[in-house]
Amino acid sequence: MAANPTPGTTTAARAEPAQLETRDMLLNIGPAHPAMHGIIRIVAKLDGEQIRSAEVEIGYLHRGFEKMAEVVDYNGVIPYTDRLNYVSPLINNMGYCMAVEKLLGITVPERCHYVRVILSEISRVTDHLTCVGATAMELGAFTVFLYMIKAREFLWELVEKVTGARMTVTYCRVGGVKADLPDGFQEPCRKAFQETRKVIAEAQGLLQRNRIFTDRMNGTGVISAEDAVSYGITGPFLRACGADYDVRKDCPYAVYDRLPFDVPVGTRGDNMDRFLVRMEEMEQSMRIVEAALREIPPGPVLVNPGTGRPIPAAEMVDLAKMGKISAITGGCAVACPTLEGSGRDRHPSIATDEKRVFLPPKEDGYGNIEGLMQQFKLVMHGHGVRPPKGEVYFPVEGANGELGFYVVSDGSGSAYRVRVRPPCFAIMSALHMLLSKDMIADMVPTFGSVNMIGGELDR
Amino acid sequence: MTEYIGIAVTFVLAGGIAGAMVFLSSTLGKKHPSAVKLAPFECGKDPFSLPMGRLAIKFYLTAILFILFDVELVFLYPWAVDFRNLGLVGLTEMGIFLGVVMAGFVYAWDNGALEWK
Amino acid sequence: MNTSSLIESVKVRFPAAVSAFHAWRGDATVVVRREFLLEVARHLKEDPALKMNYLMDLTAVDYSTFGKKPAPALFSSSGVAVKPAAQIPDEDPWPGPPSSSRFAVVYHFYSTAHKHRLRLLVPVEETAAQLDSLTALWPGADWLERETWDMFGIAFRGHPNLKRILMYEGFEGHPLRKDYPVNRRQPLIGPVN
Amino acid sequence: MQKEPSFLTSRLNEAIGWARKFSIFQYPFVTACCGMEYMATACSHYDVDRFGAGFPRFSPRQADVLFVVGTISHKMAPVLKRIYDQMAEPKWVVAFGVCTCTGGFYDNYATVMGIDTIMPVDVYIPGCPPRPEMVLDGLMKLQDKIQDQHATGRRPAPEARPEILES
Repeated sequence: MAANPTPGTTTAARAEPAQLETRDMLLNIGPAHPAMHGIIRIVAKLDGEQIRSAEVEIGYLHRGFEKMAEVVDYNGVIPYTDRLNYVSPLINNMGYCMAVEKLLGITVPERCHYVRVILSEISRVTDHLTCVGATAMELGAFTVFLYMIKAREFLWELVEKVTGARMTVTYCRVGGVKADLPDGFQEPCRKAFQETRKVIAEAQGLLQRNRIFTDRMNGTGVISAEDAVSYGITGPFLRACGADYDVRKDCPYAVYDRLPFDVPVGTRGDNMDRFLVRMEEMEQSMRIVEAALREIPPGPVLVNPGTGRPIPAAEMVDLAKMGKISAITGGCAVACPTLEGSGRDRHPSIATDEKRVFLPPKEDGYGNIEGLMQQFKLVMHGHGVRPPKGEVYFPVEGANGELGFYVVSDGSGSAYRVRVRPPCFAIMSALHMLLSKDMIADMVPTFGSVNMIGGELDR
Repeated sequence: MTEYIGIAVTFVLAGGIAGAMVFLSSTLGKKHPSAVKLAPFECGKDPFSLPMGRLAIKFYLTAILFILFDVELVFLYPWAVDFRNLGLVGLTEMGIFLGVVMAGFVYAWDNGALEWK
Repeated sequence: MNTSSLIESVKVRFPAAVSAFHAWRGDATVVVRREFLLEVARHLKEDPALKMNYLMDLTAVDYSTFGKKPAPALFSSSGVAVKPAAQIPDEDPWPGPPSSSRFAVVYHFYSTAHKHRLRLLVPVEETAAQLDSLTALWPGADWLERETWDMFGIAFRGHPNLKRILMYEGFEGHPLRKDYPVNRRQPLIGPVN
Repeated sequence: MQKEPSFLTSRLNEAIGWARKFSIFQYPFVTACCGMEYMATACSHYDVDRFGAGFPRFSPRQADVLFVVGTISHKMAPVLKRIYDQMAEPKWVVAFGVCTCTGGFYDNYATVMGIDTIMPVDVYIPGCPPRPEMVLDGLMKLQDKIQDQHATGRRPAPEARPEILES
């Protein structure tokens, strides 16, 4: 490589001077690097400023999700799925739960589909906000990052109103969701979207005609649609190259076929197109949520609220323990409304009626023996949800692309094998191609627009 | 003679502040050198090779261009201090000087010295 | 093409290769013998009727302890054994693991043109855990195969650089095998203080 | 025996502690989901800059406090140890999130069960992820620790770890 110029060439002929060979520098853009989101190591062979070739090393956040999924029971895996793509956790929840429901062969009620779609789309908006914000920050636009995280706070408050947690929500259950939307959910949702749209407009204004941003994003990290498909790339990254594959449109699940939305598709397949596709997708996701909120079937269906005089549930249990059966006969348990799973009237609209899969409403669980047995059978170790033997693959449109769950069951209480098809794994395998022949400074916008999430990539 | 006092004061002040900072940081934050701490920081991994050996000529070219236009600025300062007294003569002289340097800049730009390729 | 005609077209084209097939829960699945993998994959990619331009996912399943896990009886400590509730009855039961061999490598294909999916199961013995690599047909298979090698120890002939991708170099064993205990740690840095 | 802290040195220690306390340069060693909560804490809504700790420095040379945010796997442990060693004294370590305190619910072959097995930790912030208010509380506890730390870097003895009751 380092060909020394032949010594003794005294008079350099007027012809092209002998090209002095420079040795390529191996630079380690390692795991502890701000632009590498902390857990990717790129060994770049540099010719001055240009990356000649890049080798990507991952696995720094491998936490053994698939091994833990074989240890805990079906509903116990859900907290682990939150932490796969922790920027849009609800989509992972829904994906896993729908896969297990397909394995069980049960369907959830109409309203539950709508609730899942609403929360998935809100989660998708928070993902795109974080991705675009982080990319802009790494290119120097720190203000846009602050605005986008502010907008994400509004949406996280919305998610917290429904699920109780901001990010690690564990909201979905096999066969339904933990709790219904709070009453009057439209109003805070409308306000949050109004704020978010304002922030997106500001960011658009700040970035769209910003010379530095456009110069660094245009023409860098280019990939053609064929290469993208051959690497298995899906999601906004693929749609920026021109191929319009979206799982919500091509293999619709839940109620996506009834909701109006468009799929933005780019043309050049460079970083700017990915930025524009993500900005447009945020608008489409909010449009889906608003349409879903208009069409959602009514929540509380008045089921026979149990005859007899209401007794607070805890008191009923204490009386039963003390053997005062006479005091509780003819009474019906009333659970406190904020207790998870309470609200017998809302229960049939958000959970499947299959007794062996979903917990009974707390009133039944405390109130009568059937509910108590059903709850007991589902909670005891090794029992819980016991799907039939089988294998199933269920694809969902994650924030970075097709997020598939392949679940194999051997009929026991815990899954035999849970495999996650991580969308950003395919994009990262094409990263070495995206980076080569670009400048070292172009690696930052390219890696930012890949939107690599460690939990999902290394599982 | 008196106008040089100003310069002396600035030197003393500058030297004092710089010295104080160095002294304070060395006394308050004691140095505890260790092998790992002295190794170059390359994102938590061992660096492959310290960048000896020949580097691309582009770096050198860019550095030279920067120095050229930086030094040119130095000549503007004395003119800028009292350009009113120098009047038209000073303006034309500085115009010629800047014109020559700009010609050099245009030549460099045209020859692609600023692009990286 | 719906699932049955999909399976039919593959079966007709490769009668010797296909050892079993099923369409449980609507997922078209074909079990192919190890030697025919490359041919079938090439056919899936190039045949205009199938046009599987996506290798969506590639993974493996270790069937060594399938169905052998003891179902925990209720109150086992107090001696009272109550059999857990019966499984939810299933009208067309799943035909069981692809074959008696320990591993089964699972390929998921998708065609954007025809919008259909196919799952290919390739049984692999533990002793000769080797398959042909599909990186020639789909470059995306490169990392997927490295991960399957890392997690299960199934090698892929013709793979450009088959080395660990998730675990670190000094790690012995393949963690996702059923015989690897969940918390056997091989720490690089032991406790310091 | 350490002589009785005279008026001058104790005043000096207090002044230095106060200065260090409100100018924390943090190295955010972000790996996993807690990073999202770190972003929320560092940004305008919960604003860690009010405590003087808003300036992230991505080089161990210029950082005082190492915020270890997110799960540390065995593959990442050597990198973390090297970053910690390359930081200049006086330095502090904050374990942000339960995965760094005890390994969280990833009790398997891949995860370091608590970074205090590989480096001394000053403040533990539990939570998965900890809410921004918890993070700010942890930061204030760190600031108290920095306040009453002597200029020489000697730290008050850590409180005894509660003994594990043999069940």
